[in-house]
Amino acid sequence: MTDKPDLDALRSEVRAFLAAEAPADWRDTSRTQEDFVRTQRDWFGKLVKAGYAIPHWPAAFPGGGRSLAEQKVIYEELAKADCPRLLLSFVSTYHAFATLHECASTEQQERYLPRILEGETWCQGFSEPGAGSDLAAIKTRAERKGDIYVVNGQKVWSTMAQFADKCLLLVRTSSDGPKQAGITYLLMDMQAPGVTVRPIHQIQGDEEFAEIFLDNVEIPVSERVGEEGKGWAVAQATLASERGLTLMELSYRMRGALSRVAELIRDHEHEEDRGVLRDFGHLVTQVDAVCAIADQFLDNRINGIERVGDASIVKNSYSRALRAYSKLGLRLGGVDEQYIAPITFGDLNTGNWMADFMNSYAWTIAGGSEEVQRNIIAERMLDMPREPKAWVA
Amino acid sequence: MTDKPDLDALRSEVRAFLAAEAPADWRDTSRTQEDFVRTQRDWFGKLVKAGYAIPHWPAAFPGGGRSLAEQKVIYEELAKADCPRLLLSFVSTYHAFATLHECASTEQQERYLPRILEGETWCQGFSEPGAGSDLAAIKTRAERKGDIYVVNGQKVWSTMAQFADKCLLLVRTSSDGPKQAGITYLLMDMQAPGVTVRPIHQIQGDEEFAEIFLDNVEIPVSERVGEEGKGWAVAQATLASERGLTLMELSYRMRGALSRVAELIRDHEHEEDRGVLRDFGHLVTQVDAVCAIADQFLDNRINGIERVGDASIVKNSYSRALRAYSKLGLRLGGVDEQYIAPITFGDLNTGNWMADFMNSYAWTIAGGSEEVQRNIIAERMLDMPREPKAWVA
Amino acid sequence: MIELNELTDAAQKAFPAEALSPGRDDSWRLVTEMGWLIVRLPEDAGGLGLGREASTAIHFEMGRVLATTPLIPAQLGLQAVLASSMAGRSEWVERLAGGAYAPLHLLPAALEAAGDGTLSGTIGGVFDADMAAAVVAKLPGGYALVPVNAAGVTVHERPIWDASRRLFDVVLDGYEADPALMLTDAAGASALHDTLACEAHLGLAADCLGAANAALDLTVEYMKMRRQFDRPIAMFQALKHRAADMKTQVAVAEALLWSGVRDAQAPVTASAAAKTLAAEVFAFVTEEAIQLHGGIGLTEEHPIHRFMKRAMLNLQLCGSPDLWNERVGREALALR
Amino acid sequence: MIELNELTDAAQKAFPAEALSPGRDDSWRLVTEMGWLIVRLPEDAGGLGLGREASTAIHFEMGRVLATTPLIPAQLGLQAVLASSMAGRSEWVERLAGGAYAPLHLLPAALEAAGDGTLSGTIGGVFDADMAAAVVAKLPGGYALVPVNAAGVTVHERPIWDASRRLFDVVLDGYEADPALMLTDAAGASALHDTLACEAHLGLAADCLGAANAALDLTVEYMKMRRQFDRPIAMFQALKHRAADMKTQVAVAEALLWSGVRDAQAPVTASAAAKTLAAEVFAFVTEEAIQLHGGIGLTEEHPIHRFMKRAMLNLQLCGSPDLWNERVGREALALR
Repeated sequence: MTDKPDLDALRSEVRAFLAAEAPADWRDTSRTQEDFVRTQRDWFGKLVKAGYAIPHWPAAFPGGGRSLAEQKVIYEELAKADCPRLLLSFVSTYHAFATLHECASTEQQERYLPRILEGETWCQGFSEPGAGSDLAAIKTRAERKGDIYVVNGQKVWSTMAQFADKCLLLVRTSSDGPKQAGITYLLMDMQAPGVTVRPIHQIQGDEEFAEIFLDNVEIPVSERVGEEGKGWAVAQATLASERGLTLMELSYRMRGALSRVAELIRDHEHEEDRGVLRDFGHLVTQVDAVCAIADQFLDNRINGIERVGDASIVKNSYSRALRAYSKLGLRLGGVDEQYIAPITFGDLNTGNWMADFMNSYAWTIAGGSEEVQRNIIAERMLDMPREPKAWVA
Repeated sequence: MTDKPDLDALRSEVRAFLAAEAPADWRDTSRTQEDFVRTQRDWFGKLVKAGYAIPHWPAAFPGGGRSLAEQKVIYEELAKADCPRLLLSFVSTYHAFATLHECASTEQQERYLPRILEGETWCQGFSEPGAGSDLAAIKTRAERKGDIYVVNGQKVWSTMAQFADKCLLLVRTSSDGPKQAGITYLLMDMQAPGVTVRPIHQIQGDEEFAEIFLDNVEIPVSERVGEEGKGWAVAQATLASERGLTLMELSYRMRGALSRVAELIRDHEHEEDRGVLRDFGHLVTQVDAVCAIADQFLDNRINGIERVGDASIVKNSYSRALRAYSKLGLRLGGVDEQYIAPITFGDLNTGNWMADFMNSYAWTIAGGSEEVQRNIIAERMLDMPREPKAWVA
Repeated sequence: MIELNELTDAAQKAFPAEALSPGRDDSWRLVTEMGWLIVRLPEDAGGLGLGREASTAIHFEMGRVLATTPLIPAQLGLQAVLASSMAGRSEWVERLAGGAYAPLHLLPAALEAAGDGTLSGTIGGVFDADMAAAVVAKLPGGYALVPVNAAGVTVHERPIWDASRRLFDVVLDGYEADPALMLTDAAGASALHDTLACEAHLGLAADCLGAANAALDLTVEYMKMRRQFDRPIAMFQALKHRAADMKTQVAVAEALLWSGVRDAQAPVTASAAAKTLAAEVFAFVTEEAIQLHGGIGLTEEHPIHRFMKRAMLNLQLCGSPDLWNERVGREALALR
Repeated sequence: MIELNELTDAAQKAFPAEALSPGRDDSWRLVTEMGWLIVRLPEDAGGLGLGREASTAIHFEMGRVLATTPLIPAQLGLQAVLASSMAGRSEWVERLAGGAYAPLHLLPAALEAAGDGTLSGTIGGVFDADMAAAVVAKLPGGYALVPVNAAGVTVHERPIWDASRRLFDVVLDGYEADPALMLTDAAGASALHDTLACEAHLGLAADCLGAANAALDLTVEYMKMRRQFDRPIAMFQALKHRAADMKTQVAVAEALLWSGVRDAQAPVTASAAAKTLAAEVFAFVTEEAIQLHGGIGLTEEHPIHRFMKRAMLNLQLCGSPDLWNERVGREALALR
């Protein structure tokens, strides 16, 4: 499939830049948190400078104003070159940007957007221990006292909150009426007194997420986005900020990483094992199909087409393929994979298949679990009825 | 595993009988319905005469009074010898027997039990088009007029009703109160005016089941089992009549039929295809495990142990293995299996894998679907809460 | 894109979803009239000159109604004749474009040549050979048109479970191949095979996915209508989730199909992979559909089983999943 | 049967379900005191003289608490010594019965003999070699006790994901095998291997299923407690049905295990099949368990991941499912 000429030119440009600038050894230099953070900051800085970090921002920003088709080209090339994923700046450039751009005051935009390009990082304070799939059930309370909100509560699963400067925070300002109606959206300084961050020890040894404890944290009312009690709508803008680029990027990365499975097959001399060849062939097809649907999702968006549920299909098929990919590696690798190997922070293709397998759960659980996506597909694409109201014992 | 000596003796006896009397060519002589019925009647007659047809009946009947352990031995040997299954007389000797024995009047018992041994066959009129998994939702109405009930309605999925002399019939005599409370249990003559039987054309070409249409059928009140409105409890006795023997028999038959898969592997020269060998080995283990749990279920019953849900586990694991067995055959057989081959009435191991595959659905759908069994296991073994009440739009 | 929508609309009008497996002979006249036999034939050869997307869209709609017309083998037979340098080529092209039927048979036939050069053996599994003028089959000397009314040729139907289609054995007994009807020589046979195999895979994949969509629609509709335990079964989450998975798999297989259709450079393994996934998904969807229909799905009177039977045959056509998954794996291993 | 219940009760008291993976050294003392090292040792050799059912019941309970004691290799090491005709047999039996540890290592070691007969190479994947007096390993001349403090023997831990157990490489560098410590000759090694491999498979299968039961219990408990959308997640039918399937698979694998335990004549493939199924079911249950726990299941603080990591290691021990499924299939093919 050939792109239009201007896209071809962009693709060549990006390739040339990556050939010259992409860090080849980033896996080895991201084994500790400190190294990871440094590698991430360096790489983000380079991309900002080259004009590829924020293609989706308005043209007023250097490197912004790119069409979705252009964004797709950039992400495809980043994936194919197996560069570091932009993990540390992702919430800043997508979630914080979209929220500020679409819902915040001009004053707020002018204060925060430029700082993101200078490397200020954001995290998202949405999920809580009792509010995962059911996000609207958040309990973190904010009480207004004059010009400030006093916030108490706890957030979990906040990506890289331990390194963040600012937080997109959902709080409850009222318990009356429907759950959604009492939610307010605040921008919180992570250095504020009363904020404690505790990294979550993940089962594969990573610490990609953190808990945030809020103990009488004071947030100026001027840091509110939208009106009090209207935070749920703002949160939708945050959540909708990234539609398909990440999954396309990750699908292409998985396709690239199939060479690791091929390596295992050769290392274990399975080249003539017809069962293994069939299973590998099946996986290759599955991954190709996920790349195709992630691609199609973006092409449709470029053409202004997006149906409710499309994103859920892309997510579930990606996570299913990622599970299959890591399970085949785990199986072919045999007992060797049971030994702990050094992993790379936040990497989905570490080369240690146990780690990759465990990582794959992040995709079936986080960001709307597989089960929640199935509900969306059934109810909103197939028009099936919702669950009955809860039965009260 | 060695049985007790008396069981060993019984086993030898049964084996000697089967070696002498079991029809070897029954598959070829059961290709049409007429032939099937004749083969079934002959074989049942032989077993009655030999004393192996009704081991579970009381000792007052010839061949009755056998312990469950003895019944198990008989069924194991019938399965291993690959004899015809007793399809035509099954409802009579199990369902009708248990209902009559446990719930009917002495007069009813004396009238009907001896006739079963002479070959009178029964069918079961329980399911209806709108009442499958939800049996208590039956709508067939019986109105009492003096000494008779006048019955109108429709039954489906009645096994071999087209050959039956009598019917175990569930009807609704009241629509007040809980659904279960308005159900009454009747014994119906299949020759009665107003009874029309229409065999169901099954997708694999079989006609094992029929619909029964009831148009002002008159049934004497003396043919009622139990009190009016108490039929639900009687129906439980009917449904509980056969606890595990059939599934054990069928599991052993499936184990025997694994030789058909081995044949396919040889015919298609897959003897050195490691993938196929693995899939075959996996199936062999799965079938062995189903035999083991069916065995264990009966051994537990012999020892007086049965937990709620045990039967559901046996059923779901059998049906899952049967599906896997027929799918592997279908896959290995290739395009040859897509041609229609003559099948044997009611046989699960026809040698035509498409037919076997389609037959396997009878076990995931009929007699309490896979999904209903899952509910039982979750709610009654794992003590999980029931579904919420229906949401009314 | 507008062309595709028009084709799809026309197909849905000509073959409405309500009428599954409409009569073969009427359908054949209809597809001939609508120009579907010549959809890929270049305009200068009297065809519509449309591309793969167009034929794929048509095969998709034909799958949706479980069509009885052998449109894929017919189109491929025509393409094989067109690609040849046979003397009577234009006459044959005209005949076939006008509604004569010469199905391409891709599988190698079990034929033996006698000392006098005559051929005996069976070309097994030819679609609708009873209505064929000739079969395009691979003889020892290359692809050739084998007229079914020639001396030494007989045709025998072999009933299949999939009642929407008909398969025949074309039996040769001392058949003398006509040199004028040779389409390729032995060397050219494999190039032709590869080109047309790609087309066959994509056509079949479209057939699978059109039918899978229809089977899913029927199932979802049934689940909303069928009530048990005082609610539509579509309200039971365990069943809803299964429907969602069916939808997901169909969508993913469709995406792979269309990316294959648009990539003219893709190797035969790529189109075979698209067909394999499509056929596996079609089979999965119909297996689930039977289960979700419950008892009614096991009866001949309800149409859902017809989808399942077509799915099981499609799995085997043009090479089984076992065969192609292995080849795809082998090729991927060689490349990575 | 009463004996089994008593053993199970005692085990559950000594190793309560709440305390997962209790300290290894304390546990070792406890299992020694309770006589579990000698459960299979005949009474005339000073043991409890119990059969396979007893050891299986114990391994089942050890699986349930993700025990850290290397009880299976210890019991098998003792059995290997007992089966030998080595001169110092009774002393070694006494030592091992009293709490010394000599794990059996079933896999062939990668060893090379030098010209002078000394051995070099690695015996990889030995459980808890740091607390061993010796390792029972297959040397070129047969099974032998290899004292870990002998000259030319060193021991290196290699960290594994499964934190409930510890694996070591026992490295030989010019090790001179002591003829007095040979348990078999080269010919006798394979008979011993087959006997003890059966035991190892059944022990591991029990470990898998004890742990699978515990993982299922934890999950069901969590599902009843965890609320989302105003109800316990156990009320969502899609999730309930998954729990029911977990329960079903565990029950079926248990039935196969116990039938294997009671069949003393069964070939090694039968016990390997029981282990393969048990390990696959254990893996399946823990994978589902993680998903059903949602986010909390991905954190180290919740114990469910420990079950998953043990499951993944168990899959590989004594031969992977790929290896054994193939052998089981090959043997079944030869017999049918």
